[in-house]
Amino acid sequence: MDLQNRRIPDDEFAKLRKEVLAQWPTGRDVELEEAVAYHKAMPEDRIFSKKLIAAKAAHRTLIQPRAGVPVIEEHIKLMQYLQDQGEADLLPTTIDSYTRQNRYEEAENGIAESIRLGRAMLNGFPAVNHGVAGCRRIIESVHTPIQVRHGTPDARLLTEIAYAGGFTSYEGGGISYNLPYCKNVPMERTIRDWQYVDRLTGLYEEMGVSINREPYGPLTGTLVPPCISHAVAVVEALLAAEQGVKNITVGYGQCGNLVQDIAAIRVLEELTNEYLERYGYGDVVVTTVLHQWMGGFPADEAKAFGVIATGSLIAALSKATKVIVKSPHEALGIPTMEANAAGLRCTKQVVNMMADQVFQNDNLEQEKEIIRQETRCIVDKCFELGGGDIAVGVCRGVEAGVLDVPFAPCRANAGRMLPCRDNDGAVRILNMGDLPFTQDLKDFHAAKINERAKAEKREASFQMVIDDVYAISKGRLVGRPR
Amino acid sequence: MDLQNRRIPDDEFAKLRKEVLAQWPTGRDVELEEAVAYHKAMPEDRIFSKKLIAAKAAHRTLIQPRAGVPVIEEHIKLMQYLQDQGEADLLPTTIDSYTRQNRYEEAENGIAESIRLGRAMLNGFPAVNHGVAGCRRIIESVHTPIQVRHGTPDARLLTEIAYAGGFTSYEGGGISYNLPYCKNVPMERTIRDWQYVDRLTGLYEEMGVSINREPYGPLTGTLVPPCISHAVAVVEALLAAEQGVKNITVGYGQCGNLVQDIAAIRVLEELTNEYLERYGYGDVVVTTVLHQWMGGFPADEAKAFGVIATGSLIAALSKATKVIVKSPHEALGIPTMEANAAGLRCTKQVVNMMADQVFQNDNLEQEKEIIRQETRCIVDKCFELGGGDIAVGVCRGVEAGVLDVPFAPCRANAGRMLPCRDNDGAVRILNMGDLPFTQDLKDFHAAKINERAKAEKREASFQMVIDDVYAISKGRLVGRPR
Amino acid sequence: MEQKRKKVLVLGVIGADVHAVGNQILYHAFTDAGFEVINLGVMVSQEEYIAAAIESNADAIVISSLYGQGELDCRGMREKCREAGLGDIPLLVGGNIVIGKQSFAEVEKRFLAMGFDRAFPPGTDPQVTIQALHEILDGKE
Amino acid sequence: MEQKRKKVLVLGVIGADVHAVGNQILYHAFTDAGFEVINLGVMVSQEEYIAAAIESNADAIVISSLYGQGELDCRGMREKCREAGLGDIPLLVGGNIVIGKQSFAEVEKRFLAMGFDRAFPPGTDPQVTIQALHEILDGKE
Ligand code: B12
Ligand code: B12
Repeated sequence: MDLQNRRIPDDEFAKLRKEVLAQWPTGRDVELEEAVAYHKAMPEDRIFSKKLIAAKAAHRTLIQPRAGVPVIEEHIKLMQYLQDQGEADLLPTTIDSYTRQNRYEEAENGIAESIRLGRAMLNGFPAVNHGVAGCRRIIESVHTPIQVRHGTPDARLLTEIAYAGGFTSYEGGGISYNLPYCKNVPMERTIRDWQYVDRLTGLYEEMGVSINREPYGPLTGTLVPPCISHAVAVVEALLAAEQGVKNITVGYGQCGNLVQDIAAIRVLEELTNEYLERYGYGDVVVTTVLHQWMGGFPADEAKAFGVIATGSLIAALSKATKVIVKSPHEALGIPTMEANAAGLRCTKQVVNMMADQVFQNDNLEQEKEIIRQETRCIVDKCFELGGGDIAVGVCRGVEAGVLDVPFAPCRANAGRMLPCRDNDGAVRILNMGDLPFTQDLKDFHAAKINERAKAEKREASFQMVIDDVYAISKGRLVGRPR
Repeated sequence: MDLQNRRIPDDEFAKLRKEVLAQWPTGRDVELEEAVAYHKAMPEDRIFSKKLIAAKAAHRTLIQPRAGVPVIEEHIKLMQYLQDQGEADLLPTTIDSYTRQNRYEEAENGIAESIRLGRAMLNGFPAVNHGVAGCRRIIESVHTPIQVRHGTPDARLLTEIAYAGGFTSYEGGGISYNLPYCKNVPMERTIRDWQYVDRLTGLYEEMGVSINREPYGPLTGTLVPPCISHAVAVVEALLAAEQGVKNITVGYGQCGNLVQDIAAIRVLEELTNEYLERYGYGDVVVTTVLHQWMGGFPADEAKAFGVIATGSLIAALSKATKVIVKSPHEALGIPTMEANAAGLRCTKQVVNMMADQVFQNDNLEQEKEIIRQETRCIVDKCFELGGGDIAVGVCRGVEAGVLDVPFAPCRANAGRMLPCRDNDGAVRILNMGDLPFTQDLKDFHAAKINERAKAEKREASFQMVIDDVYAISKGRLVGRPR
Repeated sequence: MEQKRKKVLVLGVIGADVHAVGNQILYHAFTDAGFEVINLGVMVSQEEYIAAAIESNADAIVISSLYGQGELDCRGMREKCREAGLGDIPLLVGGNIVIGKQSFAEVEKRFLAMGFDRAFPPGTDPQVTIQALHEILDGKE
Repeated sequence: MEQKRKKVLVLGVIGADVHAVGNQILYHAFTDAGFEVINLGVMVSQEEYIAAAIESNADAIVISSLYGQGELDCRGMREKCREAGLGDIPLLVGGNIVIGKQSFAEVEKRFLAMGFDRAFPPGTDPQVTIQALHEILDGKE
């Protein structure tokens, strides 16, 4: 493969860019210089990277929902409501699933049908179809920074339009928007397409506009052990930094055990900085995001509030820079704006009540060390497989099952590793698959799972995994036999 | 005073009892032997003490609401709903405020008006007016143990009727149902009247029926430092044990700082056992209850869920035997049964998610030691003031401000001590008043509050206290200047 | 310059209600705002308010009720004031004055019909209360 | 004794939907329950379901849709089945099949009108699903 982790040369990028902007008519409206000027004229309170840096300095946790509807006017209403009634510190614009698959014709149909039926028929905001001017209407309707959140393997055109449209933060990455979001896209392709996104971000950066980039942390959201998502975050941060990105938020989805979760967020920031520095990108600002529980939610709204609150608590105690918030409608469907705002206000209350507190635990240091070692095993093995090139290495690593995401739909993913909870509810690894762990680490996991198996008087098996998948939606953390 | 901490002699008790049962016509229906037989025939799932003992052994936290309405049929509906839709492990019957003041005529009017207007005009269930048969209808309508919860200085008749009516647990005590609930009742009188309650409980115990007794932990619910409520709990446990009570639940109201709260619950059980053993009551079973935040709540329901969830988390992590649950309507008024059940389900989710987790650290040990020392200072000083008799000692202690409850309405209370939060949100003491603390303890509090004053660049003053009173209802823990 | 007479308020929590925190804070806030406050504390009967108002020649009676039974406790208060010769002395009531979450418009109607001048919903800020007192009393110079 | 032929199900998640967890669990549960399952995984087009059903001579097609756009994705499925000669092959759909929290009675009506035999609300338990399959298929012996 001719993939490499190196900055895309200007001429090559220019050639690619022409093709990308031609993919859909709205691409024509993108003009880099004009867009940069637009960003520079933007009031400071709408700039994502600045708000993150301030929060990090103040050790505060900002709150941000997920939200997006197909029709512009409705989307503006939604953004304003979440800002004013939800007390959101940061806003999202979630993109619909047709756009994510570059199916712009179907998205166009979805907009038309949504208008005709008077209810949303798409699960998000089709930013490409709405184009630069449409995006700017959104940006100008609030006084809060807005991020594009999606799950798009080839997001090049979307990025062009989003950036020109005034969005100041952008989620995704070549691994994190492949394995959980694709069925049959090769890793090489998504890595390459996201190098484009990062290079575009780098270009804005070089022209004086710092756009925040966020590798997508939670992956499949279902029993993902911290080391897996951390390895992805570190690699995507390295790939982004190489293309000139300077403001990166690394993320992690709440697993449910307090100590493991708080350890995970703290180590995530530390490791990302460590690798960035080691590979010569010491000038990148790293912040963190905790995603409230990303797996199956309880259908009952009161119970959902309970889950939301535990995630909020973890975010604040771990001093995550921001927390992505769920709603009490999570198990049922895309939330109304009222339900979404309720999730935000619940989160705000808990985050504020925990903001001044310091969490310590005897096990916290041990847990941090475990996550550190595991993550280093994976990342370093990827470097090794790539002969020192992490872009190549991560593709080979995924193929080899060295980096293996549980429940991922993508064929590129090995799917041999099997996670389950230990007796304290921390996510451990039941089947190692081909994870490149040391014997010590393997023994640690085996012992932890054994402890649970004994307590439950049953063998550790796939049934245990299934029980854990359902557990939180059924009102508990560990899927004990009934 | 001729008050003494010693078991009320049988003949004296019999004389008192005759007077008590004559206070209201329904007293006539109380017959001890028959009542004991009724209890003995009761299915096991309705017996409070048994369910507590089982939960304690299994390290599980049971959930219990507050609830009571004036009309029997409505109250039955409420109990069944909270049991079935609220997943309550334990049920309450909260008594109205006229009954608490022995104003049975007014309670009678309240029942009549409630029926006439078709809505509750009393804030609880007037058990005395409904009498033994009325109570038994409640008990028999569910398969969950029910406790009487109130705030009655002279609860003797209420206790007689409640016990004969089949309730298997009873809240209150001579200190905890005086200082927060009275305006002008002498301590000697409430101590004596609660000796009666405890003696009656002892009688049932001797006849083979173990009724759970619960000193009321949270007092005024507003910035009460753990040592104050712990001292009350220990003293009331001692007083109860002397009268023959064998199953006691000591309580504490969430203050908001995780470490302080968890430390408080753990020390509460430890200290109660310590004093009970030291004074010769080693055979008492002690369990604990955490009350979710008892001060002013946020009016917004989503935020209220946030507060409810933090309390649930503390209860589970501290391994409290049960948790008393608030509802999302807390700031507004007595909750509908739906809102009450929602609070319960939110609690259940969090309690279950935290049940398997272990919280342990160095700060916790330090905090525990502080609470231990403080509480011992107060309790031991009361013993000293009473010349070894704690019934006498606690009355003198309250008078002297050695035991001083913040914001208490009762004239018997000194009201010289002033609490406020430290920089981490733990409740500390700003003005010592006459608390009998060692110089080390005083210095500790002063240093903690100083730290906050510095951080906020203002003097510690009554304004800080006011800010703290409002803080949680305004969405934060520490009342920082704006 | 002549010192202006401070307006006098009688303050207390009515009935069998022992909620003391708000009462202590209102006392503090009203005093700070320049009122003279006769604070009767908690568990105040109608007769006690009236006696205190007569004795202090009060400009208004501020009644708190938190515990839900306010509707029963407040019945007949206006009539008693009239009988005692206090006539139309402003009567304000606030706190959580009825049982449960009810439409406040409805609740207000009920209390106004009972002869109260103003009724306030749960969580009314002391500043709002003080504002209302000025509105009512400053017209009456 | 002759081995009874196992009932054959075609399973998959329709449209641009990548929710894979429920699909993997359903595969496991259906197989355990004695069905032969052709699992097409996520992001399955109407044509793929139909081709697989023809090839495997399937007894039913079980469609999952989680991401909200199921209503658009499912339109015309029955017509395509008929055109392909699958006629009235049982079509079941479940998951979170529309956008947001809607009255399920309404939603069901819409999908039945589109030619589905059964539509299921969010969080339907695998056991319920299996029960429904037996009801539909066991009649058709
Ligand atoms: C603390 C508290 C207690 C403490 C009180 C300690 C004490 N002695 O002071 C304890 C635990 C003992 C207690 C007991 C009871 N309580 Co209580 N308590 C509360 C709670 C949580 C906070 C009250 C508080 O201190 N707030 C802080 C202060 C600063 O605010 P405030 O009291 O609201 O006062 C402010 C405003 O209301 C306003 N205001 C007050 N008066 C007036 C008057 C006017 C004219 C105006 C304009 C404004 C105004 O200004 C004040 C200052 O800002 C409230 C619920 C809540 N608000 O979150 C329930 C609450 C008031 N309690 C309630 C009840 C029912 C009880 C009990 C019957 C027990 C029960 N069922 O569980 C007993 C009653 C005892 C009795 N006989 O009175 C109910 C009342 C229900 C209703 N109205 O429908 C409430 C609303 C809780 C609930 N949702 O069920 N309680
Ligand atoms: C995990 C998850 C994800 C993961 C999926 C990882 C992966 N590749 O599998 C990630 C994070 C990647 C993700 C992405 C998205 N998600 Co998602 N996701 C969830 C979540 C939290 C859990 C799903 C899950 O795994 N549940 C556990 C399994 C066991 O249950 P299940 O999937 O429901 O399946 C069971 C039943 O439904 C039933 N069933 C399934 N099919 C059928 C068929 C029949 C016939 C029958 C009878 C039963 C049946 O049986 C299954 C086994 O028990 C749900 C919300 C929830 N349920 O809590 C949202 C949810 C499904 N996602 C949603 C959305 C919108 C998205 C996104 C568009 C992102 C966004 N807007 O934020 C993208 C879409 C990507 C795409 N193109 O598909 C929405 C759908 C909204 C709607 N319908 O109105 C949900 C409901 C969340 C919400 N409330 O907004 N998601």
